[in-house]
Amino acid sequence: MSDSHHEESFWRKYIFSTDHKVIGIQYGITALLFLFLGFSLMMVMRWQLAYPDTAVPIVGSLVKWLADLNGFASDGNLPADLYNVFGAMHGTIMIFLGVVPIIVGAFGNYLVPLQIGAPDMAFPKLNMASYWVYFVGGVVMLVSFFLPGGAANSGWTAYPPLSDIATTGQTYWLIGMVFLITSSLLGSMNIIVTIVQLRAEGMTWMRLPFFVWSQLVTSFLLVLAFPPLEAAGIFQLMDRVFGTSFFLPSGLVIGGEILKVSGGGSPLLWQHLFWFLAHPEVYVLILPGMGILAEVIANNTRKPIWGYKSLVYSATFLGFMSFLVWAHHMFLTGMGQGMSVFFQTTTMIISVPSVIILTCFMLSLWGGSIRFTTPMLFALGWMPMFGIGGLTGLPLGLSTPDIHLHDTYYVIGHFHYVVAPGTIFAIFAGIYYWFPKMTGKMLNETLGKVHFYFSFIFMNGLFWPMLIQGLGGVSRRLSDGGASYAHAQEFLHWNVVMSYSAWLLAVAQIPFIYNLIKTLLADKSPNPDPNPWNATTVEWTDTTSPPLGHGNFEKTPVVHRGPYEYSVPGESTDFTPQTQN
Amino acid sequence: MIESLGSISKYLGLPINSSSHGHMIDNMIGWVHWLMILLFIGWGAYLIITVIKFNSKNNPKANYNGVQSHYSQYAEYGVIVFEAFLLIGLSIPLYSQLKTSLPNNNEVHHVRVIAQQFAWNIHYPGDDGKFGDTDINLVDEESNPIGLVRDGNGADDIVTINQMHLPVNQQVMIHLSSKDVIHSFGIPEMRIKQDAIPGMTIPFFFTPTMTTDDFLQKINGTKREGKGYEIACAQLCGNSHYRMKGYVTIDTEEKYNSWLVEQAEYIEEEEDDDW
Amino acid sequence: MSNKNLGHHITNYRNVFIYLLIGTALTVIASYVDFNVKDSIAGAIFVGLLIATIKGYLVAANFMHLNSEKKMIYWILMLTVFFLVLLLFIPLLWNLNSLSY
Amino acid sequence: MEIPYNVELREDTGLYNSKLGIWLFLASEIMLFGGLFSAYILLRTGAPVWPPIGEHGSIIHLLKDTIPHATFNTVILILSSVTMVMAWVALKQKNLGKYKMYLGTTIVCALIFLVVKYFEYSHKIHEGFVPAHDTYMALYFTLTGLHGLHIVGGIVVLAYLWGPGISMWNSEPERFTNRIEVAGLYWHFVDLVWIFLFPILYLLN
Repeated sequence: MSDSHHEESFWRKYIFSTDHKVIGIQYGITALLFLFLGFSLMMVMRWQLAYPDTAVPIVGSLVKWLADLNGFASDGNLPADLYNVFGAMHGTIMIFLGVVPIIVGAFGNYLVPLQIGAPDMAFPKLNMASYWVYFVGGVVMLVSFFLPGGAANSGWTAYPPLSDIATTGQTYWLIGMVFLITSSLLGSMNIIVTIVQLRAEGMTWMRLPFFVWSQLVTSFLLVLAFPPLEAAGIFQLMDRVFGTSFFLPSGLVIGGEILKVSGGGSPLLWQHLFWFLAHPEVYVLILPGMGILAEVIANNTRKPIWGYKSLVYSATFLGFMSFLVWAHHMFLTGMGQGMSVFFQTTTMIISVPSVIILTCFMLSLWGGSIRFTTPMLFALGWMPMFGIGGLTGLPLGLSTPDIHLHDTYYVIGHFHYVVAPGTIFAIFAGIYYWFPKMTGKMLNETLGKVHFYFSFIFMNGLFWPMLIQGLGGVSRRLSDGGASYAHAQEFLHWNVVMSYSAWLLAVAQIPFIYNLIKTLLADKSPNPDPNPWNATTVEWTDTTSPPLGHGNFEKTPVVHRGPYEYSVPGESTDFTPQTQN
Repeated sequence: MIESLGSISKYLGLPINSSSHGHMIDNMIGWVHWLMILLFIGWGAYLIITVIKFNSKNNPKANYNGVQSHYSQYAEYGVIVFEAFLLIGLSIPLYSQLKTSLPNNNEVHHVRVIAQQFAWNIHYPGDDGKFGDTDINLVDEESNPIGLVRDGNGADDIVTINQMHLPVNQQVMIHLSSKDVIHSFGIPEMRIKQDAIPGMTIPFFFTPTMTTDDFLQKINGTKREGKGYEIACAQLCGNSHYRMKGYVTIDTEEKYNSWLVEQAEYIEEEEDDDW
Repeated sequence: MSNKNLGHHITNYRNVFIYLLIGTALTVIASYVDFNVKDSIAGAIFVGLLIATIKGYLVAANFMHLNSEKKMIYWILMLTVFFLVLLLFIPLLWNLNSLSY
Repeated sequence: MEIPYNVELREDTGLYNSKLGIWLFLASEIMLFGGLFSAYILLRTGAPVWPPIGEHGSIIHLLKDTIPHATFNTVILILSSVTMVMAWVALKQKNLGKYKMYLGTTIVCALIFLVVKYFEYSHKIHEGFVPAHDTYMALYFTLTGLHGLHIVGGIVVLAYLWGPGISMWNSEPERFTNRIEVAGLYWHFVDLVWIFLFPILYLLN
């Protein structure tokens, strides 16, 4: 391909590209836009929670327009029906259209071939297909907002029978999910084959950067855990379109009318198949984040990551165990004794490798020479925040405390601490860290630090009160924030705190967006530093100058050492690239 | 000691406990939070120290080898032991106590609860102590929401909507089911919660220990003053999920019995209407 | 691969084809036989699935060359089969309560 | 730049890229059909009678009539698997004519399978046994339907490799042989799924 130097058309080069770097950036931009959309939905919801039934500021007319279109009554406020739509779509967009595409699709695509010294992904055309299938899935999801009755409104978990009898939006949701699942499967198979087959000479398994390991485990989770959800999605489509009863038991009476279906199905079947995916999915979100952390921490402490092998084994074990814990989401579905014992035991076991990973990261700081760059700040902020997320998982993973905490705001607080600071902070760290690789330009550090500190404060302002409300027993998914319930009265003022934090968190993203745009528009220095962070891994060395042009490497890389050889005694510089002989 | 250390739960903002088993769950929550607080303080202190000590200004040259001691391993073992204690020492035995120590059948009040969008139907067996049959073809949202067959065992059954009355200090067995979608039956003050799955009837039991009157006295002066026990729906069940609440009244036995008598009179009146 | 080797393959494929046809015939016949295990068709299910498993093995081992595949493929398939078994155990974990609302 | 190991085997794994890729894909397919089979077991063990009795009674008598069709289809699919693997052998023997004959037979078998399937479906639907009739019919149509979609996908791929795709034989014969092996692995898997669907849906009721 590169031999013939004919100019590729704009379409082939930037739109239907088969270059993993372009596809990675396409994924990144699309996913960032979806993250922004998911965030905006949440801001409108938070307004409704703090000030039920009052018009939303700024976007009130937009909310009213959408509500009218869907057939709900609204005076610029967020009606209960639309609240449920926003709730379901916030979860779906954030997880399936935002975080997974950015952390696997964008970071995985862009970095895995570079870090292992490969010319591209193993199947470039499949890679392009995976992006476009994702794109179509996203469009289907977006279109569903404008249907009568709105988009899916049965939560991102889509529990039947509610989802079986929901409005048309749910059908679009299922079709969209089938596309997203297909895209994930194509992408993750590609990543596995790339890592197994295309490692450069000398890049042995124990010389892989931890980020590559995390992508490998994640991809296996996607390949093996997503299909059962696809099966469940097909069943739900059959229920909705052909009137079957996979998830509908006999004798349902809905709104006073006997539901005219054959019955004989089971609502719990969906929950099993759903959580069989959705628990591993949690690790799909967090493992690549940990991978980014390892790269950033080693680079900014100027020393090897502590316990590389424990990290690798823990991540692998975590991936394996994540298939064995799914029913801890279902403790209160009338589960028998033995099952509850089994699933809370596996849940406690899976907490151990997570603790080991966190410990390795923290111990890596000891003896380092820490540079407080923006990526490192996000990494440092990640540690206590992910710590809170992990710790609050303990009472939920044990069935006895779960009786009180099940489906309360404690659950919301817990998994937002894991995926919001846990994953998003890692994504931010990654963006600041690899931006010079992608564009040849450094993002502004001062703006980056402003972005970090305010994000850190308001994330806590947003999620900490959820734990307080949860301990008070406030249920999740209440469109008035609990105002109807007696026991929630003492916790209602926290809604105001959280809502202000959410809106201020949005303000805190302005320096980031400004920074991105300003840097992109700025002139590039004619001779950008190919390795501005003085890093060791292959993507920074021997590459065609940043931003990467045609082909990845000037000379085929040969790897001679492990990934984190910083401050090696006796070396002249404090970093020894993997490709250095 | 298990009790006293667990009493940290007082400071966690849990609702006032009004059931006989609630303190056990509270203790458990307390114990877990001890572990969480200890670990978090440990991590936080370590993080602050390292960030200051190994700042590149204070420590310009990094140490290739880093930590050599085994303290972190001991800490990890400590966490594992603590978690094992939480699991084997507390959670598993407590859960089996809560779920399987079935009370003697004669002393238990059986109540059926049938959830629907968006109400709680409470079904009492009446004088004969036996629940009548139900038939979905008899369901009428106005007059017979659960489709009760009004003869045989069902003749004296009492059905209320969103009004659950229970006697204090007596074991109650609730048989929970749902007419349409998944709901979740929770009374936060009683530390009970159970998903209602259509097609299944799930039994669970508890013992209320505080009457509504006493409870209302206790919450005088707080923000929820005047608001007693409620059934809260915890599982998204549709657009009115947020206000799908039922009222729970815990009475002394006499008051409860007289309420039952009063309800039984309503049934007779209804039957008169039919004639 | 030498031609002689290929000849082996061809004989092998022909044999497997015949075994598969026999297996199919047996399955169909078995479905008409009354195994009479406590009034249920448990016996027929057992025999039917056993024959299906043998046939599946023949296809996988010979046509899909799993009898001489590389270690990496075996590892992936072992992992997959483990999780598959887990998935198939879901229904056994549950006692479906009889339906009465 | 060329992607390495498209044709030649990587030394430490002993594989070429698409071999690993197709097995990963099949792994995900195993989990997909695993989810379907899991639902089958759950719904079957949960049902008081199997197949359940619905509006039009039980399907059981109609099913007895279908057994010959389904048996015929089983044989056809097994035959197509054999011709598929023979097509690969023919390429190994560098005999393109034989390859076209064998692969053509595979495609024809697949088409026959679909035609029989069509008559089977329309017969059942005609008698009122639609997917919504009972959980057995729901499973029957979902499982065989999804399997049928796999057959359709297979036909598209095989037809491409029989027709326009064959040009690769002239430029990169080894890579083309690998393609046939990979396509064959997929096709055998579709056959393998049917081997299990046949008894559980048609025979053991």
